[in-house]
Amino acid sequence: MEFENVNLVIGGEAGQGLVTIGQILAKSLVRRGYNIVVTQSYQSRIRGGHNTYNIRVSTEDIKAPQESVDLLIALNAETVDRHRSELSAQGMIIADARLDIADDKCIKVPFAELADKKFYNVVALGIAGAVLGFDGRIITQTLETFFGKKDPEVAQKNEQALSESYRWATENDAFGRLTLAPCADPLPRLVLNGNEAIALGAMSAGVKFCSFYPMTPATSILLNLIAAAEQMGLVVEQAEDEIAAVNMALGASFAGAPSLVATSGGGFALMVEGVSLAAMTETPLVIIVAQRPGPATGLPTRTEQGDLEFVLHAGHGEFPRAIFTPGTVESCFHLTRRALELAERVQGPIFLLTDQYLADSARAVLPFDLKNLAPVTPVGTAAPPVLPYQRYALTDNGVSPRLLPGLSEHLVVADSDEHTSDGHITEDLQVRIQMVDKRWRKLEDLRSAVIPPEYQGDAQPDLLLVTWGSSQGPVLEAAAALRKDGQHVATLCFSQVWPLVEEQFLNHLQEAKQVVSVEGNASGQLARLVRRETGFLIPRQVRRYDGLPLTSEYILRALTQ
Amino acid sequence: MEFENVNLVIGGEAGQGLVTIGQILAKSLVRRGYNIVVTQSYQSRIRGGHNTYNIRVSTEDIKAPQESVDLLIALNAETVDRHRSELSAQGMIIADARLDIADDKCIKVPFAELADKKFYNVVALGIAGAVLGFDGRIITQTLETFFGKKDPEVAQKNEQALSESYRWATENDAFGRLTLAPCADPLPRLVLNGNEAIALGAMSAGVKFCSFYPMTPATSILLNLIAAAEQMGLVVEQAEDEIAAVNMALGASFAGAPSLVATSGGGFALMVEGVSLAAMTETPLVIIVAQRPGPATGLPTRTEQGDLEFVLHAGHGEFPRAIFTPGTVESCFHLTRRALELAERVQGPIFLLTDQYLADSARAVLPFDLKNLAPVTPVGTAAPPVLPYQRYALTDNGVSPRLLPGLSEHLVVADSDEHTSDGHITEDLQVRIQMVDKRWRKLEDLRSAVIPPEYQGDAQPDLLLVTWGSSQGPVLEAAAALRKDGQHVATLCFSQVWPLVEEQFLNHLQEAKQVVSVEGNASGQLARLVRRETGFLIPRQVRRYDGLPLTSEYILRALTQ
Amino acid sequence: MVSIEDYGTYETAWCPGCGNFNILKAVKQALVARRLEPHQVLFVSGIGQAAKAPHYLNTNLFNGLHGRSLPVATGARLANPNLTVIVESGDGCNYGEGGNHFLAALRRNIDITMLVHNNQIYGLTKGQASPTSDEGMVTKAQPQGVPSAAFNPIAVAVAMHGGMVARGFAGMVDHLADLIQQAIAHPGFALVDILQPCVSFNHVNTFAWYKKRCYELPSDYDPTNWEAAIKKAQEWGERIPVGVIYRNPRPRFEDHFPVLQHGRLGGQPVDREMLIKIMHKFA
Amino acid sequence: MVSIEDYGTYETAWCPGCGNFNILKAVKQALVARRLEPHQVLFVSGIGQAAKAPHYLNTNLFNGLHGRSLPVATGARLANPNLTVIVESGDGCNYGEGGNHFLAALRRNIDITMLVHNNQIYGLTKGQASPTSDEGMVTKAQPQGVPSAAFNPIAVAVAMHGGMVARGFAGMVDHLADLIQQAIAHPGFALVDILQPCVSFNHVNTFAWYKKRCYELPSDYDPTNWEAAIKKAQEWGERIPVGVIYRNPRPRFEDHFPVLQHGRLGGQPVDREMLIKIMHKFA
Ligand SMILES: Cc1ncc(C[n+]2csc(CCOP(=O)(O)OP(=O)(O)O)c2C)c(N)n1
Ligand SMILES: Cc1ncc(C[n+]2csc(CCOP(=O)(O)OP(=O)(O)O)c2C)c(N)n1
Ligand code: SF4
Ligand code: SF4
Ligand SMILES: [Mg+2]
Ligand SMILES: [Mg+2]
Repeated sequence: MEFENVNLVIGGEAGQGLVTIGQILAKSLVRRGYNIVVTQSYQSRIRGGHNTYNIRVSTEDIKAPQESVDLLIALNAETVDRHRSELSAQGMIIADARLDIADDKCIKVPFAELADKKFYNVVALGIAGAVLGFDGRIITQTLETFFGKKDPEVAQKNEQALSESYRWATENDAFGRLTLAPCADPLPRLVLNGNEAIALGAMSAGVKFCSFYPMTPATSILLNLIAAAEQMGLVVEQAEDEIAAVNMALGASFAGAPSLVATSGGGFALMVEGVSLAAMTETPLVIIVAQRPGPATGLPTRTEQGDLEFVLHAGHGEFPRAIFTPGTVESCFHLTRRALELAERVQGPIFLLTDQYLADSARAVLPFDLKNLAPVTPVGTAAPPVLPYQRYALTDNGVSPRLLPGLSEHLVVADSDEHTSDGHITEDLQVRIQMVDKRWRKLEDLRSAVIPPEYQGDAQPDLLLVTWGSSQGPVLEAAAALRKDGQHVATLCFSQVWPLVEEQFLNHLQEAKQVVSVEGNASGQLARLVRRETGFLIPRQVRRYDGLPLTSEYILRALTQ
Repeated sequence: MEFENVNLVIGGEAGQGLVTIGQILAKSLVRRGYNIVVTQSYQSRIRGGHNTYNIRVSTEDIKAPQESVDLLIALNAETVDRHRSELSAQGMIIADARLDIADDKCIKVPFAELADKKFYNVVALGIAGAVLGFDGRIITQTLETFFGKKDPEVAQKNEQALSESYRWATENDAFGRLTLAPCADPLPRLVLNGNEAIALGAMSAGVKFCSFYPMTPATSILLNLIAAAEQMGLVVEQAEDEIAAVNMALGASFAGAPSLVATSGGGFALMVEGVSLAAMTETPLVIIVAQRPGPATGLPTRTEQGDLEFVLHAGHGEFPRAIFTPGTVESCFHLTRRALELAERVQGPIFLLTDQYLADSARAVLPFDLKNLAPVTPVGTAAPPVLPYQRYALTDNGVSPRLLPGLSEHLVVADSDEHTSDGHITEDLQVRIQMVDKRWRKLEDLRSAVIPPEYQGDAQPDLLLVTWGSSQGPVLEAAAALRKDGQHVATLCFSQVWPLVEEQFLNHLQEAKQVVSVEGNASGQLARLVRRETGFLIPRQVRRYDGLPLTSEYILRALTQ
Repeated sequence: MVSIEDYGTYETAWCPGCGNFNILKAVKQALVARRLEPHQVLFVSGIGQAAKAPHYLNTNLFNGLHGRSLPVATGARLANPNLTVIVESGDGCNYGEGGNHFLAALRRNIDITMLVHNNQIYGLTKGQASPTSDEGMVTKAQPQGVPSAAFNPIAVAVAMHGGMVARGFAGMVDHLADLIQQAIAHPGFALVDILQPCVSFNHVNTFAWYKKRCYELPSDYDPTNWEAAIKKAQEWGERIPVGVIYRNPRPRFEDHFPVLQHGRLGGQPVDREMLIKIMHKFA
Repeated sequence: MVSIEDYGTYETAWCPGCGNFNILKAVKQALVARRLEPHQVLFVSGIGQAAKAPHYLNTNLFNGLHGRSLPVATGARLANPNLTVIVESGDGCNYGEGGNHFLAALRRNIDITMLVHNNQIYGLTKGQASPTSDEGMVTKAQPQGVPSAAFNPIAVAVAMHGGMVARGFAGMVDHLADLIQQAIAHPGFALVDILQPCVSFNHVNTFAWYKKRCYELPSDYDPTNWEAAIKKAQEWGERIPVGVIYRNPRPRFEDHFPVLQHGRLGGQPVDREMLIKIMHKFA
């Protein structure tokens, strides 16, 4: 029998190398044409504990993780204890024979006979590949590209461990026990997670400066930028704290470098004064907040969608902003580009809200058409329309001609106090009104550029599921499952949650028989925001706040409760 | 002719002593039984510029500033230029003869003949007192209590300048030109502004620790606490920054001292991570935000109501809170007490939102019944119900028995990570759900304790004015004026804006023919919040955001536009 | 009599071989040597691998935000001067995010013991440079090498005439326990910067690296001599001195607050008569 | 040729007699002496009376948040290394709220000139103690006297081997102008801590007080001698040295970033071919 869809989980302690083999397996699968959804679960520690690397593989277009496990690759006994109950009907366990797992679903592999302890993870990889009936040569190739540069001796041992495992699997009737159905001829694709896509998107848009203070799950965005910094001509600086990070980025942006900062909720809390400064000085800045469960330190390595309202209102005083909430890896790329463009266009703070689940979720993605995706247009050298130059000249759309300091004889003055058109501090209260109005006029431009929420399904459905950001995938899959069941279901997915333009979606809410919101938080933040902006009360909500991503199973269970 | 109501404005440069004479005049008037509303307008500088000290005096119960000026006491020519157009029909100017004001409403006083330059402000005070037909002896007495302790020579010169001015006024037919109608026999009252009332309220509730970083307009709260610190057994510490301030206060509260911090928007921005920490560690903390116009540095010495939504959503992650918004000086006192009580009761962050206008607005206030106002009940010594002690024991109302570290052998463990009942860090995701639910259960307690908005007027009015915080006074006066005009008007004033309990007010909104919100900000934040919580759209809004407080005149003008 | 066992034994989340284990051991020894009962002590920590340490001690603990342990400790100590307050956290926490509080604590000379697990790296976030990482050190976040000079906490603390300034090494447990004991006994602010190998992310400053370099200050070294101390504070590289580098018998911050002589703030009644007097000043 | 007039004359919001006026004068002199045109210079300031200074200069200015001028300046300098970047702000701004950035800037040795108007008080907020207020000084917010030791920025900067460390006095304009000029010329981070009388709120450290105490370093003083410098940095009270106290020819922070040799970041095109290569590493 061949399987179109297999959900495999590699489990063990931090430090056992499970992410490495997970990545190799993921890449090998994508090279053969499969689609994947990776979810990573790890603890706030470096060694020990219980971590998993979960790959859902399919010949079809999948969008979300799955709960039931078809293949459990257990690097320790705890993994079996924790996940045994999740096994599907065809579910199977791969474990070291010496762990003595009393389960007839377990393929007991004599790890010690097949390789040195250091290479147990590769053995597990090999057995898994074999069980899936997967061509071992592809794994070998991927393994090479992973370890190639390093020690050739290690490379050789890796290869040996792999072929030994395949041999053992074949001899012991494990090969092909969960054979994957073949794929159509594969297009070349990338294996990319949300944070990698953000980094690529930022570079394609011409980001030139980035300052950061490390914080999970945002750090990998920065590490990806740093890795490319020399080649792409970026400066990425680790700041002394998040306050420094946001102010440095503002300084760099003021001086003409498209800039971004990336952090998580707690670090963003320290940037809030800087957000307000970006608005007042009208300095472009992209702020990426990778959410994790709070309050305070919370669950630092888990996922949540708990900071929407916080980000929407962060900063003292009043000013416009925009918030993008990508739902897919591709959208991480495109919305980061859009955020950088929009920041330069409206000259102020623009947000991208992601979360740990999406940050770490690798997918198969078609390469982006980088040749045809232009970076943001550089500013700052055109002649000023009025002399002497007025940095904050009053304009119809609220956006003033922007010059850069030092590029011409025109002087650029920016001020955090209320200021006159030339940027100097003022106590003239009539000017105050003009400047407040000017800044608010940008909201119109932001509204005109809003990405409408995506509606899928017939008009007037029995059930409309409303969601945002990374919960999009699970919601779409839940809807598909319900439709298969004969139900009349539609979905409305927001990849921009601010500004909200009611004409883009209110009719859908009104026409559905029942509306249910689905969010990865405890208080239903999008639902509340929708009511504030449209008056429409979403009467029923599905919420998750245990630190794990939503799944279609979770949603379906909640709907039938 | 005698006047029931006189609006007088003292204007001049910072450093000319106008606040001093304003305070002496205000106190003298209150001692004679008048009611006052003081508004102070000053610039972000120490000397120079243009400042005013405005006292509206009345025999009646007044609640707000007034725009038209009856008596302009000009310490310089600029004051006349700026305020001449505000003069009422009976309006009059007092100015130095040498300023050469070409205005027949001007009483030209030969300042140089009456006193040394150093005492010009006292001359102005004397003339003003005389013009009001006010008993000079009361001013002399107040002057003495102000300057008494200092140099007796100065005191004598002050007195002399005062009597010279009275003499001059009498001789030159200025005495009694704007005679105040007499008052009923005065009750002993305090002259207190919002920040002084907050400090008194905090001390009466037993505040023991306060950490701060100076920031206008919050600083005077702290200065009032500091002045009483030794006598009242408080520790008030100037921190190195606002982050330190909020964390110090949390440390002190954790160790058993009822604690508060006070700051303005920009400083509060730096405390946001600490707010989230207070919620997660369930540590009582009162946070006072004295609003001023933003974004960023904005107009640092002016007023605004622009931080409601910011404060409501400040902090990463999700958790309950309460926000008090006093509308009067008395309410500053009582709500500060309530905030401290509630913080101890629900163990978390509780906010008090005031603003520059209210902070600096002195009023005549009856002394508080301090004998009968008990401080908050101290915690921490009762035996724990379960052993070993569980700081975060799960309870029905979400509030766990609180002990203090070091007071018994029971150990107290608080954690910013998600934690088990005993306070230790956990990665158990079932515990996570329990703890989130536990924290949210406190919202019920907060809701049950909400102070309902005050409704005044008949049911089913033609017009309902809705407001919050310090704009209450102007709104009540505007309503009174409209009623005098024969209109059917009611008011709804929120002195607590979160949580909102719709049963307390929705019917009023629904029953009014027209509802208009009145707020001191540009975007209508309370109106938006009301819609979010009730679905009710307030169709029309009066907003002010030029840095000045609302007035009934402003509201009436806006309503007829 | 309090014993090591009173401070409990816990499973940790640290990597096998980490220097933190020895520090934990030394801390317990010092607490017992000072005859402190668990409930008399309050540990305050931030976020990081080091900051988890007090979770492995049976005592009072406030485990707050990254970088903010000193202010929390300061508040707690002012609220209750009967508590022995110990800050325990990492180099990133205390010298990076919390740098401003470090300066303020030195200026205050408040009676707090500050233990810094200085592994010259951000451990919990997987190996970025910390303020104490040596210039040029290569990490994933600094592939071209750390471009800033390393922060020398000892030199800054001595330059600012801190109360007690010491360096310990996780590889010298008894010596370290003794330093911590002295720090707790010191009336005023006491810093113990503890060299701590991180076996997972710092492959330069290893156990062996430190071991080769660390030497105890000679017995005739006089820590009250500021000039000698500031010179000693510069020593780093081939030879690294451990011990009490500087001592300064300044008055404690607490001594400036007469109210603290009456014990903890929360235990003192509110003097309503006095408040009535204060209120009537506004009349 | 640039002249003093090119930097304009503005009405100020300062008190008559304030030390700030002389500092403004010295700054202009230094800019002209360095032949810098207004558009070649970027001033970055925070919030406070001192922070208003650049508003009274005809030049580029980013007047940001209280305490945050150094990070803004750092970002601007990295984005455009052709700019002469000067931070100008108060003692509260730079050593209080911004203390952590001060430490980081010293470690980075980025080519920024930092002018601190050190009036030993918070002026704009009406006279609370600043980090440099002398211990025991009485203010409205510290009626029992400042309980913390004063922050000595010179000592900390020398202890951290900062690029150039100097002290000036607003009462010695030409000397100050010369210091500022040297600071601008110094390739690396240069601190000029400027003693500035505040006539409104600091009635202890007055013009006369400073004048009596300030003396110029002798011509044979060698600022490259660290040991001499750290001693000199301790001098305060009866005698206060002004001049360049320490100099350290460390490499500049900017030199660690090869990309900065190609000029400002925003002027460099995005290499799409390279990015395609980078993307394909994920294939
Ligand atoms: C405000 C904030 N910023 C960033 C982080 C992420 N973070 C957690 S631990 C850590 C670094 C820890 O380094 P260190 O203090 O040296 O401790 P170690 O893990 O090395 O013991 C960081 C940056 C955080 N928790 N909070
Ligand atoms: C985050 C923040 N906290 C506090 C303030 C209020 N504030 C403005 S200026 C200032 C102190 C200024 O002192 P200093 O830097 O020494 O400048 P000076 O006025 O003495 O020149 C403070 C505390 C602020 N603007 N922002
Ligand atoms: S990462 Fe380093 S510091 Fe953290 S536990 Fe492991 S070895 Fe210790
Ligand atoms: S308050 Fe002090 S520092 Fe500010 S302008 Fe006046 S004298 Fe100068
Ligand atoms: Mg560390
Ligand atoms: Mg100052």
